[in-house]
Amino acid sequence: MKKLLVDYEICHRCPKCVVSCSYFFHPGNNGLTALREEIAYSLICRRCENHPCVQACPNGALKEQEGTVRRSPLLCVSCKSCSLACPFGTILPELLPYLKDRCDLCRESRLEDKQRFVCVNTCPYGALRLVEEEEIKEMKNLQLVNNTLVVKAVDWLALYGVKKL
Amino acid sequence: MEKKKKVVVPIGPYHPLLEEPEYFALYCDGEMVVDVEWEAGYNHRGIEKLCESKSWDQVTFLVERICGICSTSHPIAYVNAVEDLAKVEIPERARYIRSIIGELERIHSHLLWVGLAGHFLGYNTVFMWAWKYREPVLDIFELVTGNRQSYAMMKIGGVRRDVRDEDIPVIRKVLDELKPKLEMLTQAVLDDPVLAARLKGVGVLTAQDVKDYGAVGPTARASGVKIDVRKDSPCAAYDLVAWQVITCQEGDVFAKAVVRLLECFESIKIIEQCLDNLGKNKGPIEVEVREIPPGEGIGHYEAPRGEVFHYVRSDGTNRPVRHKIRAPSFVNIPTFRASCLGQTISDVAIILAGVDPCYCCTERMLTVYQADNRRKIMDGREVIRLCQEKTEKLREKMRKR
Amino acid sequence: MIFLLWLLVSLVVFFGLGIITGWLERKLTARLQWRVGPPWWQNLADFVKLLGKEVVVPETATSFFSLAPVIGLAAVTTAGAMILLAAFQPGSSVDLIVLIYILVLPSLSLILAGASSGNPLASVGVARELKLMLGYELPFILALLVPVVKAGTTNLGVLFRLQLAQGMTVGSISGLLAFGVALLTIQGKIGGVPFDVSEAETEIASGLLIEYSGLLLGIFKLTRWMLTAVAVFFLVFYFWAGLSRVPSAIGKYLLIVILLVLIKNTNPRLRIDQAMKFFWGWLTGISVTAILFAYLGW
Amino acid sequence: MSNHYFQLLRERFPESILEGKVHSPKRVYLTVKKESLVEVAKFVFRVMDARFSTASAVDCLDRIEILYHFSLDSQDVFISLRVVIPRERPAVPSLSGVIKGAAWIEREMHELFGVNFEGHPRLNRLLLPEDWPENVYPLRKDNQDKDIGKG
Amino acid sequence: MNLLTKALTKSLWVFHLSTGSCNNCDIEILDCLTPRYDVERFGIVLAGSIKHADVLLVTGIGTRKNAKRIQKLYQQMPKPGFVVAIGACSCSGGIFRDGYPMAGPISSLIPVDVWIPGCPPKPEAIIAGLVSLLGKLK
Ligand code: SF4
Ligand code: SF4
Ligand code: SF4
Ligand code: SF4
Ligand code: SF4
Ligand code: SF4
Ligand code: SF4
Ligand code: SF4
Repeated sequence: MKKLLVDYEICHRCPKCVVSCSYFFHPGNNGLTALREEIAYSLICRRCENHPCVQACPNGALKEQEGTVRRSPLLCVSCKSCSLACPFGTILPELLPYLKDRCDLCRESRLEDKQRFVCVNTCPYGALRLVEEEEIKEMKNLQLVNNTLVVKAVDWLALYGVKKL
Repeated sequence: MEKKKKVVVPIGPYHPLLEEPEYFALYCDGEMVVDVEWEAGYNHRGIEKLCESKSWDQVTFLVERICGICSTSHPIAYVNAVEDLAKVEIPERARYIRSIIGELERIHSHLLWVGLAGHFLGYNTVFMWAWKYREPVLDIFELVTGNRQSYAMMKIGGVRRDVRDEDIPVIRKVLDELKPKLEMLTQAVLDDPVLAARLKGVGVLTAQDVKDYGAVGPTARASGVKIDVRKDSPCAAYDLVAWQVITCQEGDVFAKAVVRLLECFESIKIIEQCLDNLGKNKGPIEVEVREIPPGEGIGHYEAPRGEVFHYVRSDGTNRPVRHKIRAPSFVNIPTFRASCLGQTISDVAIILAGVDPCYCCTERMLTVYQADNRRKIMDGREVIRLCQEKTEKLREKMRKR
Repeated sequence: MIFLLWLLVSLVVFFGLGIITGWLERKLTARLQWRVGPPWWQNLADFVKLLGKEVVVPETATSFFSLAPVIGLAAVTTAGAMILLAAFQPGSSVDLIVLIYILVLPSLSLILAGASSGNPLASVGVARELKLMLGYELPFILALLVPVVKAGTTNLGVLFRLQLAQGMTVGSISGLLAFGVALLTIQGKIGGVPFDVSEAETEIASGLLIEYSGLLLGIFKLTRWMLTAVAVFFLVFYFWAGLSRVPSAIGKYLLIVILLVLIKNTNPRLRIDQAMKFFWGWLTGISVTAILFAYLGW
Repeated sequence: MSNHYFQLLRERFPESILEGKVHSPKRVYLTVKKESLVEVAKFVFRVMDARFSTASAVDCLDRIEILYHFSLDSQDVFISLRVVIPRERPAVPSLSGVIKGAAWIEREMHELFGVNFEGHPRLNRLLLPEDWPENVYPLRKDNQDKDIGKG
Repeated sequence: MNLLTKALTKSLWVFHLSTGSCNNCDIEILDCLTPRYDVERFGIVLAGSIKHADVLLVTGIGTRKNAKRIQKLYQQMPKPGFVVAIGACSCSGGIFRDGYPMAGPISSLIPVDVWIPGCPPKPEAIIAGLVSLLGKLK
């Protein structure tokens, strides 16, 4: 089965996500925002001991669940206080929309194949790709977020020119 | 009899009888109504569509504005639907508060109706008196919720504001003062011979009509159909207090008036019991709802005019995928076809009013009666068809004017 | 010439009286409804305002559209002049029958107005007003006949003055009955609730006058107020020996206005068929009885 | 409670009911074959004596679902019959022959979703403003612009 | 100020027009007539026909279906006549602003003289608005 690969090396520098999404219940939906949020909480978050983000939220919308932070879309008012509070820049302001976006990874076989994964085709920077299981094994810096989502993490060492030991 | 001329009396779209825009065309033979036609859409605001672009929480405020009279019934039905979807149980204190707000609304709405019905009958004194008695109820609302209309009290998982202890005696006092006045009003309506002449036997709706059209609320109960969502499917605190469903058998406008007036007393009873319990029960007023899971839910509630029905579907984000609203007037208004025909013009006004139709909610949806098809339904006789074509033309002309 | 003078007097007197009576009606209604009500010059302000407004004549209107209000006003003024003449010029020969005829005119002018405006709602109003007229005219005339039977004359002046000698007409049983009937039919004439079917705001949107605006509407409104004043004035003199003393006449005038307002505010509007039944059944019956009584000298 | 009705209907119409879901003791959803809708609805309305509350359509992009909500007031149960129809030229048999009150809501769905109700006595569109274009159905998911239908 | 204007300020007849509102504003307008507020004190009464009116009270968003009628009614009102937009809906579209049936706000259809915001405006606010209309007349 194919998986969706998000290349965070490209994404994390992107000023504004502009992909289209085939998720249909909420037109104008950009499923990738939801994915990036999920990626942020599961991969980038440092899991601080006293969770400054949780403490900063005026509405108790953030909560630690199973080790990661989760945002309740029903309580969040998109004030972005958590974003300010996070010392590691995990929660980017643009990941906190008031009306939550949704990505179901095109799982529901609701569409013709050519219409699926429009996000992959519409990312102008080529950050998204569909990959086979075999391919994944060969690549470096990969993180599995869930069964269908893989992330190519940022190679910070290479980025800042630090040689690996 | 063949070439009887028919006059079309348009009521609306802007007609003082209807505080809202609506178009009724009565086909009349002399003073006799032979057909009713109505056209809606003047008030259509596309609320169901708007709901899809608002968060679950915002939708409570939007549905509140479907209509200002049932302005808390829609939110109650809506939160019921969402709670059904998410399987949320609300705390007991919240249940009492919901019932209090719902019943206060019923009182103010029924009083409003009595007043307007009086106004339609040219009984302006009744109008003024009923509305005067209604004011203190609005005062309670202002005291408890901060607004006279559109109370913003309902919230998924409970209520938004608590009823303060110091407000309880005030509410009781107002209700105590209201009771004798209501009694007086009821007596005045029951005893007035002119009113009886005007209302009894007028616009009768049978129990079968009720079933066929799916009519609800006082419109159904006045015809002896004992349905009341508050009893049948108790939400809020309706199963925690003692009260009765009021029914009448006659199905005429008079019966509808009686049902409404007597219901006010039941409402007062409910509120008083709820207030008693509020004193004893100091729990929380809401549970935290963090997420709405995917799924679908149905909620309904007995608004002053009958059952409001909300259906919601969620995909797990924070806004509904589909929100269907069915307001009581939407099923009650079609009963005009059964109750208006053969009545005189001057009765139609009060028959229409008898249902307490409000177009705001109905109008969110689109409904029209078109003359073309109506003709066949009427009797199919060729002559009449021609006649009506003529009236239709006349109507067109008037529309253009 | 003399009559022209009286016409002028009548216009002035009943203009003032009409404005005040109109206000009185509104004020009393408001008080009954626990409201404060408008200030005393309210109706004057309404009238003056209407003078300054644009007159919109609908395309469908016929030429009678602008004529109708004038006819109504003229009729009321004439009726007023006749009553004044009969009351204050001894020896004048004003005939009751003529007055009755003239008092029909304001209603007719309303019908004319409705019919000429070409509005379907107005046409329903026309039908209703016509029926209503048929209804109230009969008992009205019968009731007025009671004093005639007693006095054996139709000369208004004589009828007014006779009461000074014989005591007021309402003092007798027949007179009282006739007065009651006249009061109710007058209510129909001035179109007050419960007989306001032809104007019925909530049923057919002000019916007859729906198309009127500005000055023309103002004249109609004025006619309506003046008609009330004239009618009440007439009742005072005709049944209640209004000529006897001025203060008591004013008191009687007020009393009748209060009675009319009370009737208006404690009854819902009748359906046209109910109104007809009421006029032709009850009221006609009562007035016939009153005439019989009058023959018997009661 | 709803389980009971679920079983009952399943046994009565083994062929017609494609799928069923008991959401809670008070709510049951049954997917019904389009062809048997009238038959099942008639049974629920006439024999089970349920009140027809309303119907709602949902646009799911690949299909349109129509739910008919029946309320058994004395039992406090909602039985919702679901019919799934294609999004292109959607059509279902009309219930207005069985339930007078259904006529209105079907017209509404016709106007807002473009569903054709076969056998409906007067399914004429009218209501959206006079200048509303044909074949634009505001409650379909692809119409999101607030200016839809403004030409 | 001449006599006619003065009379106008003392005798405003209003015609109430609901163009896609939620009823609340309309009820509050009616409330103004009832004993507690009693605007007849100021000579303000509800007119049964637009031809009799001096002021057009508009509530609601002004739906597309209504738009033409609103304009027609405005033209039918004998001049001088004024328009008062009541409620958030008629002032700006309020909560329904993004709906597809929206044609308004009212000021985009007919000239508005006074805006009374609120959802719904309390009767006091409506009266205050009418008073400010009077002020404008002077
Ligand atoms: S997916 Fe493409 S457009 Fe979106 S944030 Fe990543 S790089 Fe930017
Ligand atoms: S943006 Fe949302 S989650 Fe973050 S602090 Fe504000 S309310 Fe809390
Ligand atoms: S913008 Fe409004 S809600 Fe936000 S902080 Fe200011 S006052 Fe409060
Ligand atoms: S503050 Fe930032 S890094 Fe720390 S737990 Fe919250 S999101 Fe994670
Ligand atoms: S995978 Fe599908 S649903 Fe998710 S963002 Fe891409 S197109 Fe949207
Ligand atoms: S029936 Fe509808 S319009 Fe009427 S009061 Fe209730 S919600 Fe409002
Ligand atoms: S402004 Fe508010 S109260 Fe007034 S009609 Fe609009 S939504 Fe209703
Ligand atoms: S009163 Fe509050 S809820 Fe209402 S419009 Fe103003 S800020 Fe919004």
